[in-house]
Amino acid sequence: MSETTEPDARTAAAATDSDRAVLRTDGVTKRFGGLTAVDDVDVEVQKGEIVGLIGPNGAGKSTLFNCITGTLSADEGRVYLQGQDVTDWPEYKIARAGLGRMFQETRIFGDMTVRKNLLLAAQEGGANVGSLLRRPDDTLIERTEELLDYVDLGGLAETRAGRLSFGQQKLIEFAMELMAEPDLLLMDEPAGGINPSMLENLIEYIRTANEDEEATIFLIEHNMDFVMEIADRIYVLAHGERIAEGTPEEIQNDQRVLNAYLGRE
Amino acid sequence: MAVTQFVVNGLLVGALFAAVAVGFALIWGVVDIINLAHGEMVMLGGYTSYWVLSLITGNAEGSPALFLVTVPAAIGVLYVVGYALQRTLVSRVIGTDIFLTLLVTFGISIAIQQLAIQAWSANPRSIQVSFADPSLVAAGLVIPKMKLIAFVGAILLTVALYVFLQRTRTGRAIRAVSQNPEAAALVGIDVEHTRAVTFGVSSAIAGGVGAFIATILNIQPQMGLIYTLKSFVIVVFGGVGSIPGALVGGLLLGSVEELTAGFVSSQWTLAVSFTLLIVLLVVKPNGLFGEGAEQ
Amino acid sequence: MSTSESEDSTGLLRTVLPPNQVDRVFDFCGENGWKLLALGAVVGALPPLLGLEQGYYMTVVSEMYLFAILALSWDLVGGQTGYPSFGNMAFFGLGAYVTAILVKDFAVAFPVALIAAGLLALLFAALIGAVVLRLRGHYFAIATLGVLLAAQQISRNLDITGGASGKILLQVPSGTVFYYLFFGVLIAEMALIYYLSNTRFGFILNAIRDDEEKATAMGFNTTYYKTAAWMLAALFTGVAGGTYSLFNTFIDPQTAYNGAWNVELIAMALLGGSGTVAGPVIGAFGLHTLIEFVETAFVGWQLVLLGGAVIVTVIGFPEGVVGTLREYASEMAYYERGGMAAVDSGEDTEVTADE
Amino acid sequence: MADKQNRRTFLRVAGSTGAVGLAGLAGCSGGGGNGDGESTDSGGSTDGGESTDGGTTGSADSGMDTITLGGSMSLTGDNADLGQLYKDAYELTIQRINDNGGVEAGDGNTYELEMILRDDGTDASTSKSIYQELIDRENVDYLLGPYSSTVTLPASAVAAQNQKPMVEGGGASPEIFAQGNEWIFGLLPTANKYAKSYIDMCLAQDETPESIAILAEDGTFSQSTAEGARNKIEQTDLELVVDQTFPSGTSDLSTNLGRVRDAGADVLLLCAHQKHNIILANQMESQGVNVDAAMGTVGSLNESFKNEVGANGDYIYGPSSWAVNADFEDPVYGATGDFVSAIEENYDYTPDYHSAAGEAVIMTFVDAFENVSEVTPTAVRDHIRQAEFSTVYGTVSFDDTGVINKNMLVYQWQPDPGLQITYPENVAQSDPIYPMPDWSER
Repeated sequence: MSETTEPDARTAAAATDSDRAVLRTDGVTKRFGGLTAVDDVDVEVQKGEIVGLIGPNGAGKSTLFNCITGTLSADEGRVYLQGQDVTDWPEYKIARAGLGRMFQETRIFGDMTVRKNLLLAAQEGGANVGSLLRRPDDTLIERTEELLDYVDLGGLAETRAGRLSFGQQKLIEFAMELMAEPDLLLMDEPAGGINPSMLENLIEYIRTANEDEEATIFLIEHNMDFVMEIADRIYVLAHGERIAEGTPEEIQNDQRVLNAYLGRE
Repeated sequence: MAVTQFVVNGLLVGALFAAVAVGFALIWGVVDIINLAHGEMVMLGGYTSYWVLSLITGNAEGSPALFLVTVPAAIGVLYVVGYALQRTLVSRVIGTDIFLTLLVTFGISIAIQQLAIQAWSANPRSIQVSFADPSLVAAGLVIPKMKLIAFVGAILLTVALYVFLQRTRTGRAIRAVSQNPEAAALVGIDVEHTRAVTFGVSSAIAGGVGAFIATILNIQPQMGLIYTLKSFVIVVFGGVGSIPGALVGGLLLGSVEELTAGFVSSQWTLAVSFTLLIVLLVVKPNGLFGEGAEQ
Repeated sequence: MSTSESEDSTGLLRTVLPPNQVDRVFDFCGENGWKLLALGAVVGALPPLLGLEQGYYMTVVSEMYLFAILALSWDLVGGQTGYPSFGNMAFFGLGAYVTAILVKDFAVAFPVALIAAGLLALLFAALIGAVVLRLRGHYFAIATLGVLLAAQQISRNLDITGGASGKILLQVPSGTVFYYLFFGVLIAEMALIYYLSNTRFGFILNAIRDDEEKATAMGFNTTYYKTAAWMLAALFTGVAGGTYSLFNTFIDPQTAYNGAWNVELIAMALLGGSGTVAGPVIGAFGLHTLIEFVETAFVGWQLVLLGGAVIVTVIGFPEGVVGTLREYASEMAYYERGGMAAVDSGEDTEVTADE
Repeated sequence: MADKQNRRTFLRVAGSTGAVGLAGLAGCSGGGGNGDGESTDSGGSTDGGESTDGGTTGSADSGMDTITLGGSMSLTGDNADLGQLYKDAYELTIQRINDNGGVEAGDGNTYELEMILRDDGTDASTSKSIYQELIDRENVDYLLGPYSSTVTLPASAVAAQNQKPMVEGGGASPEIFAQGNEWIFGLLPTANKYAKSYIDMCLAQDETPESIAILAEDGTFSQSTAEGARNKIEQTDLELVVDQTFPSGTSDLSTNLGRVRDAGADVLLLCAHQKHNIILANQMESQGVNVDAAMGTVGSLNESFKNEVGANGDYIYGPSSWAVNADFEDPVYGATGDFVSAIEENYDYTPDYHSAAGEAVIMTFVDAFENVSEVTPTAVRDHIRQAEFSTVYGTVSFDDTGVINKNMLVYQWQPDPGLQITYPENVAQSDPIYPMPDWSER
């Protein structure tokens, strides 16, 4: 199924230390009318980890993400970011507290230049009025150049972002998140809709970011090859419930997971 | 005067507002355009009926039956006008920024309005429908017969539109386009044509109402704006794309306005309806009967 | 979509006016924005010194500045932030009435009244903004129109505003004072918006326009920023209204809360190019000139022509003058700088793929 | 920002490019046009203010000097029909004067009159900028007032600022004359007098009315009319049982008329313009409002009103500052009757008081030109203040505030002979039909 299946050594050690988790959810539940989209789910992401979230369509993956980011408010349960209870915070405040998010359909600011997209993403100075009303300083601009070069889009800083191809936009969105340096990055299907060669690159970028910049990543993915290759640990959701957790290898051999995917009860 | 009389007055004119708003809501729902020229369709309908009647009788006066003959004429003419407007102008801005669509329909609105002034002068006009006894008096309530006819006419037009959308092939095509134009195109619906038909049907109903308005109130080239604005308010009351909603919204608006006029002063009707509009927009943005919010 | 004819004409256009030349002009303007603005300030300040006398021409030019202020203010919220307001004239009317009432009934000095007008408009914007800025798209447009109409009706019914008669102000400063006042406010506003458009504050406004949910997800409290932009727009619009009430020597509900002007403003911003600093100003100058001309030359037909002109321009140049040129210029730049998968259709080339 | 060069050239360049595009448009949309454009171009064609003459008195081709009268008028918009009455009266009078050899002014010269009349679409701001433009660009020194009080008020401010006399026959709000403006002269009795004669008339009837209802539009003029009526009512024994203001945009008076019906008012006064008079006439019938008398203040006497409402308009009263059958001497037409037939002949309608006031506007200037030793705005103004002369409109003289000394006549639409003067008795053509018959008895 995957080329590299060896378990990461860090995983086991880190999983036990829940106080130091970057993200921890405790019994998060979300209902829409009579339907329970997310049912009493606990997840935990440690610093420096790449954690995957998989499950069949309608399993509640995106809903869980939305509850974590504050886009939706959970009916029950708590969400902790860096040990802080952020359950009832507004979305923007959670983001400011260090949570980054890449959307499934790729969202960048189409009518702004690529550079402005990146400059906007920089969290340095936060929302304080003084820094917002100053022109971005040179170090920030250098950083944008660096990141654009990193994702091989060096010449496009002044281009309107909406003109770029879908794959390029995905890379820009990724670069924006690197610019923001979030404590935790949620990625919703990063591999969706891009061509194989671009996928190779993306894997490379994500891995480098994880290793060099110590980026902590929690991602939803349908592309099994991709997630098995990149994730340290994986959670599996089905019908809103967490049915499995473990290393890619464990997950691949888990009967419940296979049943869920094959539609067996 | 009694509360019931205010409410009756309100319902009588409210049905006309509702029938105008129904078309406005339909265009909004299906083509996703706020048609600022919708009030002009009412005006053109009124004039069509006025001129047809003048042609028959020589002086825009006639019996109720004779007047009713002119209503289909107004409906027919306005269908063509609406269809053509969509096909030639409005179709070019569909799917662009909303202020582009607003500006185009606004441009159409002033152009039609001013051409009407050039053609027919700014004089207010009205159709005189003769009755032996112009009003019904029952239980202390005064109900003008012509208003009653207009009320029934407006309700019939609204119901006819509802049935058209629910029961006919074209109606179903319109609803399909409203929900998902791409998918509709995939199953072989001519989206452009369907949108133009929507415009035509909406304008036709507005035109029919215009004919009634010419009899109970009056018509003037610049009368359109107020009907467009009322349609806004009604659609917000009722929810975009909901015909029953628009109907109830219209009756509600008429009643609110007349109650304000009755208990406070007609000076404050506009301020009251627009304050209500803003409050409703914030509290219940999908209208009293609107479907769930789409993201 | 594009016929061979239009390809020919774009081909011709390319020879006459190569995109990279246009691009160079934009680069030049971008690099020298402040110098150009300073130059404009000097040039604009000259005419009265060089003998432009009080009277018709000065009035026309002052009105151009006025409309430029209004269009630019509209654009800050409508073009930069993506909230097309049909109620900006509510701030104008409020500013106009506050100034007129203070000057006439309370004998307050004009400059003080003007400051009060601006501040009250700002305050009003904060209150109204808290409500209407929660709405988007058509709903926002309608709600703001509702605010405008309600404000108009209220001023018509109150005694302090002079009811339907409004306020007459015969003791007013000279035309030159208004010329410089309008011009000064315009330059100040252009400078401020130009400055802001290069700060992260400006970027956030653009981000709200492009994708408000994403901006929220990135940690920006968008309500806060769009309210700030809305208040800023109200401040300038209110000051312009206050100045106008004395400039015009009278104010009544219809003039102060003029819905047709509100549409004119939008047309101006749009024709010039919304979301830019120069666009609304260029649009205001151009359209106002056209309106002045049509009013005197085509008696009775002016509004028909205006309606037609709006339709034609919106359909023909939805991006406005500046936007169309910029798009044209960057078309070439994109290929030069390594764009891929682009298809030349001679129009807005959007290089996106569906999933 | 780019060009701050001569605004004038800029205007013209922009204008001409605009014109090319617009001319194309006009070609598409001009199919339904009528000959109207031709007659309105007296203003439009005088493009650019190119003339280098130092004032209004310039050399015309005929060798005769000209004096230009300029103004704005409601030629489109709500009041376009009334505006047309003024325009026709202005044009005909000026043409007659020029045909008769022009104006022999007090300075010894003979002048031809020229007129520039622009359309303000009944918009106060437009009108104001038109006057500014006429003064600056066309060097007009003598201003013809616009129509309606709302428009006249700001226009009169322009006249005062530029010290040019303005004579108007279309703005009757007392506010216009309460500003201490010395440059404005009005030929209509002020609005507060509009209802006075009507109330007097009603009180003079055998069955004296006991109560009155006022419905007033929320415009300057109508509010002044209502205020005048209220003051008048206070001096009588009449009880004011309904006093309602409604917005101009309203097109349904049912609820307000219901009030009048339920209050059992004997006399009804509608302070509004033509549109609301039409609604009044129609809805009084359908709402079953039976009063002894009903009057609409403006636009209730024109033929177009009667055409629209038919028999429902019978018995309705309206005020007029002038009677079509009056007999006043006039230096241009000879007498009132000749003016009436001249208008009928040229324009195919019977003039009303707007037309006559329009004639008097021109004659006020002519009288002044003839009597000043030097044709300047100030001299003309000073003369107008103390002038007294006769026109088809009647004797013209102004009080200290600049308003003509005149009272209103009352007309009534009677089923048989038609429109009749019913008050005051000395000029009445017939007795008022008072009380008017109930709807059920018609």
